[in-house]
Amino acid sequence: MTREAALVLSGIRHRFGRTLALDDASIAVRRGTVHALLGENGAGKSTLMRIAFGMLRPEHGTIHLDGDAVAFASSAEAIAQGIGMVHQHFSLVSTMRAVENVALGARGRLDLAATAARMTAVAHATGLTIDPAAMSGDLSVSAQQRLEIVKALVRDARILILDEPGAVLTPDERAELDRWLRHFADGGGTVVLITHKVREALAVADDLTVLRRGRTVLHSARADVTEDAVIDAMTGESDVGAAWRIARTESDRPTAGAAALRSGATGTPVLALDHVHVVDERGVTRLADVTLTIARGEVLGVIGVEGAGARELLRVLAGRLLPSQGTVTRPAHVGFIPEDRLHDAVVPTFSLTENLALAEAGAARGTLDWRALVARTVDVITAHDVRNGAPERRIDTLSGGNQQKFVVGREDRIGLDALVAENPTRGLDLRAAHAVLDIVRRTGGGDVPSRAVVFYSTDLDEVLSVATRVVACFNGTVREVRPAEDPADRTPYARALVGAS
Amino acid sequence: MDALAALWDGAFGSAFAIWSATLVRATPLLLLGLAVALAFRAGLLNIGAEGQLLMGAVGASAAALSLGTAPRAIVVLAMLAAGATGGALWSGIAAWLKRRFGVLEVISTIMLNFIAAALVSWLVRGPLQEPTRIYPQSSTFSASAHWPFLIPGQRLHLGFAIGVVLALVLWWWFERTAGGFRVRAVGAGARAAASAGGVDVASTVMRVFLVSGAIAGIAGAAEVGGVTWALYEGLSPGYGYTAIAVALLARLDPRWIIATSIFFGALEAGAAAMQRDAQVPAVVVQIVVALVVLGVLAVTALRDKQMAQRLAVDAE
Amino acid sequence: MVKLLRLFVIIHTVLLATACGTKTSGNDGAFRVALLTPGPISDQAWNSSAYKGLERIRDSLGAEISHIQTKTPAEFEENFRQYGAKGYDLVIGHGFEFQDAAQRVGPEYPNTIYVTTGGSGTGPNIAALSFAFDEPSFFAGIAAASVSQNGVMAVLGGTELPPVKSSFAAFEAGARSVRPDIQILTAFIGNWDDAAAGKEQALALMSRRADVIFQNADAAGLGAFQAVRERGKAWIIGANADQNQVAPEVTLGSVVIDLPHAFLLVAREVQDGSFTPRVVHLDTKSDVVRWVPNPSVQVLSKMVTDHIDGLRAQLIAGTFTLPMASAP
Amino acid sequence: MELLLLLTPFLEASLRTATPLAFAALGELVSERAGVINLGLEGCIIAGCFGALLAAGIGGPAIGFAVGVLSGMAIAAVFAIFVLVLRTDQIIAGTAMTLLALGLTGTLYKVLYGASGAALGTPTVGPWAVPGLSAIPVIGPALFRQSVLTYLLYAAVPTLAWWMHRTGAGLALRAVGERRAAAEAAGIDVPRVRWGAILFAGAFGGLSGATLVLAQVGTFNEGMSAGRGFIAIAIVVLGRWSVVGTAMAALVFGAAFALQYLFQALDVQLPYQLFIAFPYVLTLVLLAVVRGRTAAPLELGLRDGTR
Repeated sequence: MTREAALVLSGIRHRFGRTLALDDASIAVRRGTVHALLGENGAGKSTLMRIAFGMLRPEHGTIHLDGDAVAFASSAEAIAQGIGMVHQHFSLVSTMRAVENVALGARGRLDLAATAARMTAVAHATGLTIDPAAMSGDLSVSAQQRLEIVKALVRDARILILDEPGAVLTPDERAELDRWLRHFADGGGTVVLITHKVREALAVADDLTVLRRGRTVLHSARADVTEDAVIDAMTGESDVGAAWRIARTESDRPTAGAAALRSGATGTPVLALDHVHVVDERGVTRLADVTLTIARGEVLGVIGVEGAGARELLRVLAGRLLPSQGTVTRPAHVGFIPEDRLHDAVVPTFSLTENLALAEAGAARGTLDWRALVARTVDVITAHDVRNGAPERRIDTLSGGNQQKFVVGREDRIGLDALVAENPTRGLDLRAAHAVLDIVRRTGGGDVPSRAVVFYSTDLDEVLSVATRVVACFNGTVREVRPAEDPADRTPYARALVGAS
Repeated sequence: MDALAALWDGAFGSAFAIWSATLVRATPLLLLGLAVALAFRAGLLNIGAEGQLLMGAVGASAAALSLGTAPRAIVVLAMLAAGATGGALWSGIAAWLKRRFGVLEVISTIMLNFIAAALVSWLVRGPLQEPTRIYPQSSTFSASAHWPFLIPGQRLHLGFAIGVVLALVLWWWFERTAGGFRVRAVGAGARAAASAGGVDVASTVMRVFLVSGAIAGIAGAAEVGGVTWALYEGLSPGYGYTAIAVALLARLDPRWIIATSIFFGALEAGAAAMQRDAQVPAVVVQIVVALVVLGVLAVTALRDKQMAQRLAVDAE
Repeated sequence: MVKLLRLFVIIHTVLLATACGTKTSGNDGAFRVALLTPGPISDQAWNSSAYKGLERIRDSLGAEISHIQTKTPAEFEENFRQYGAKGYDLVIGHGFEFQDAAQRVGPEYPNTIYVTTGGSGTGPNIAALSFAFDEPSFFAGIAAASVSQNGVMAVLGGTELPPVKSSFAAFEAGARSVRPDIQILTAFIGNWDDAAAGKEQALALMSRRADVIFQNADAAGLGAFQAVRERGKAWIIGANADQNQVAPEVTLGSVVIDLPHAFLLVAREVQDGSFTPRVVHLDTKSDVVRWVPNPSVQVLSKMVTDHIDGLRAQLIAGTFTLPMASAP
Repeated sequence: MELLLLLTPFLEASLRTATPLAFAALGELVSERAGVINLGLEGCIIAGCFGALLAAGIGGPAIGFAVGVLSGMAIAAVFAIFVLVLRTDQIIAGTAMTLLALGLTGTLYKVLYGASGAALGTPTVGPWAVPGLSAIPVIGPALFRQSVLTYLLYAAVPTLAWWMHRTGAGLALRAVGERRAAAEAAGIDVPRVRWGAILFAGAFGGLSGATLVLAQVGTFNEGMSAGRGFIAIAIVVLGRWSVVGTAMAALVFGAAFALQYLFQALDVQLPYQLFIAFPYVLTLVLLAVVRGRTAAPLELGLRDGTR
């Protein structure tokens, strides 16, 4: 395997304001390979690739494309040189049609028919099918991701950078993506896969590069490393790495604890839905006749593809959505961790204390006792290891992981009897995800209060690692998934996701 | 140089300039600035303070004229109540249009400003015209409807005190109460307020709209009760629009609105002096006001930039 | 907050200290006259002729003058006070709308004479100029009716103010005195400065076959001149100032208030101390109000001009009164 | 029968009144589609009025229009510096620009023309009847006996609509207003697009002012823009941020004003204030009745660099 280097960045330094984001970061990507760029949140992965894509200009360091030194003044130049990037938070204009999003950035006359034809051609060649006329905002998450890739391919991208592509996909979709990336690389294309999920990376990559705190700490062919070595390189602390490894091991035996619990399950019901229907404002039925009980001590895992009804199910259980029909039984306070943190969980411009107060804003009366709120904020910060957290600090100055830890900590306190979590580890690094899952797991025993937990994730591994039983949403219905004889067999879950029994 | 000296003298050069010119002019701006800030804080773009002021003036005038010579305390209180009601009714139309039909308040409030001006123009030639029916204005209010002056021999009236108290109350309310916090949360992140806090966003916004209109209405009541003692057309030279700059310059902080309203009041009072004493045309005054506002904007913008750098996000 | 308040108190104290030291009484014996106008002095009508009056006072009497454009009733009062405090001898508020302010401020500054143009209030140091603007308006009506082909005419105002209203009534009475069946349309622009709206309103009136338009809308009225000039087939009549030169080819004449003359009359009396506060009636007899036919067009028949001249002579002699009540 | 005779003048007046409003509103539309709300539009209009007056007096109407456009752009450029370079609040900066322009033009007018004003001495462009087309009964004179500016508008609306939806630049503009991150990722230079959009709005605002002076009134007076900038902003909302919608909304406003003038000329014995309020009431009713999604660009009004 002596393929030449397609993209090489070396000795890159970059800072945001006073924060040094990258310091001597390097990566060498060979043509025709899938290259995983690994690191925890804040390690500088995205920054490094944004430099490669011309969105940022490095303070120091060089970029070589196919052996030639380049200096992009803008991403337009990078695109022209055959680089395409799919951002973690997609760069789609939701109010525009798919074909318009693909055409975005073109100059001169806009020939949407020709662009649509190109999309069809790409679809034929790659299997990435998107309806050109579809409104981007109406597409499912995986379709949006396909659209992003199509966008790059229509512009003849030879090098494709994907930022955390697996975070929003179901296992099947992720497998499909992996297959496709492999196919693309085999055809001579080059892929850089930014991720913090070691397994995801190892499953598909030929080579990998690990960044830690803005520096390249590991550079290797896939074949030459073990999962443990990568985790240690990423965390830089072998004890944390060890803890994570234990967590992963547990997740391989997902239903062991669940079976035990269910056999003797006598917890009192905390959350209950009785013949619940939800019809949205456009008249579409989102939940149809759902009856469900969740007892104290249970962790109900919820799986389902976009639009299958999981979103509504969680919100009805959390009391954030009133059913059109049927009755809901729930405690006065249900902790809720919504997926879209920056829009639904926190007010970015508010301080940590204000964001703590936010959780009770609807019910609060009279004056607010800020001193007590500050004290509680400090409690959450220390109890949940919110780095750089201070009561008066604006929450948007924290990293995503630390914001999420704060939100989880806040809801942990509120949801003494019930907690509903929606993709709570999305975009988090190993350590932060680990901490979040810990809280979810803490349903009973020991010194923590026993409660009912509802946990939804697009990562099946994650669901199986914490759930005591699993339900699948499909087309507005909710059905319990019976595990296979072999606990490691995922088939029942995969079938439930597509509505097969 | 003479002109600038005149500007300063006219704004702060004498006790009269301060208490009878600057602060009197600052009063409507203070109250309207609070009305605008309250609405903006809730994410509600109420551009209609102008019309709400006019309708408040109508309400207060109607109260003053119909109560005649009742005891002053009663008349003044009735004017306050009627002014607030007039303003709230007017903002209520925009609120209703928003809730019932989804009409953006930015446009409906501008339209309502024009309509209010036409309505006042008709009222002073119709139902509220003085009894000889010659002049397009109401009768002069009886003495009991004249709001008390705050300082003997000066023109500064009760309206300013109400404005200052209201500013402090509003500030306290925003900072210390659950209701105020809810409004801030709705304005800063409506979805999070609803999802994380269970706040009823729509009804919070409606309430804010009504209260904002009521405060603007009080500004109208203060203008007729404290200054003109009769209802005229052309009562406001666009206070409602200036108040937006007043509120934004204060970064929607009620305490700072006291300062920025005085700043604008001083600019206008000083500008009048520039015309009188230095014979600088009225329009130059607008240039000065604009330049001062732009200057303040530029300075704060540069300061913000430095702040942003210092707080550089440690996440990607 | 406390800090903020304290800051204000300190600034205030400092300012007062410096202000008291530098303030001059401002009374060095010069005759000082101030004018308040409700609109810009570039309107070629009401406000601009008042400013010319102020300049006339300066040039003829050597007065020190000051002018300010004011918008709101609150400003009327404030500026009356400021001029009073500065020891001005004569302060003219140009319009009836200044009369309430004069009534309130006058007593506070007994050494200043406050005069409003229009209005009816007087006091020890408060006077009003009353223009018999309806007299020349009546004549304009006669002249207009004599040239109207369609038998439809129009009056176009800025907003409906008492002098405008009574002038329009007199115009109508004059027209009917010679053509009882003539139709007269009335429209208001709603403000005094939107010239484009003035033009459109004039065009709308012309589309209703009005062929003489008597406009009284100051700056907005300029649009009406433009409309008639562009569309032709109609005459326009100017108001307040001599507007015959604005659009000479289509202007029938102007109903003029000779404000420079009027202001000078009053200012002279004030300067030599002979002024007695009263409602000063300025009419055809005192030659302050005039119907001025446009000399560049010769459409009025001798019969018509003779008729108007005859009525004018009778009016001066006191043997003729307008067939309607005079407005203040 | 008589009412029928009034139809042509009414339609004619509707279009004439709509023309300056449409120019200003189309300019504002482009700016808003790029995410910038320009409350300085009123200032651009008055600057256009004054620039047109000054230059037309020297070099004739064509020069007048050119300078009017440039004057509007000059005001817009200052606005752009504040909004895009200093990243200040758009609403305050816009308000200040309007004040500045009203003051500057008024002052210069006083200095250059004195208290006597400019009279009606400015060369103007009158209506020009299109041969043939203007002979069509009723609508012919209404549509084709207008000033050349109205014809320019006929061309500008489809051109702008085509540009916005059929060119890469138009697509880029819309993307910048909807989601600047997406535009950036696609290699679009967002500040450049916004500069272009703001200057375009200034140019069209200036053109609107020049039209008022050179094709309509023939003179200048202080504050003659008379709130048209604010009405234009309302028109953009009423037109739901589409080119054709905005042009239609401008026409609705033009018609409402024309109807107002006509009502008064009909000698109906009602308070005239009722007629003056009519266009604004009509707008409110239309906004309530014409249902549908309000489609404000998602980035509209956000301070540059806040997201």
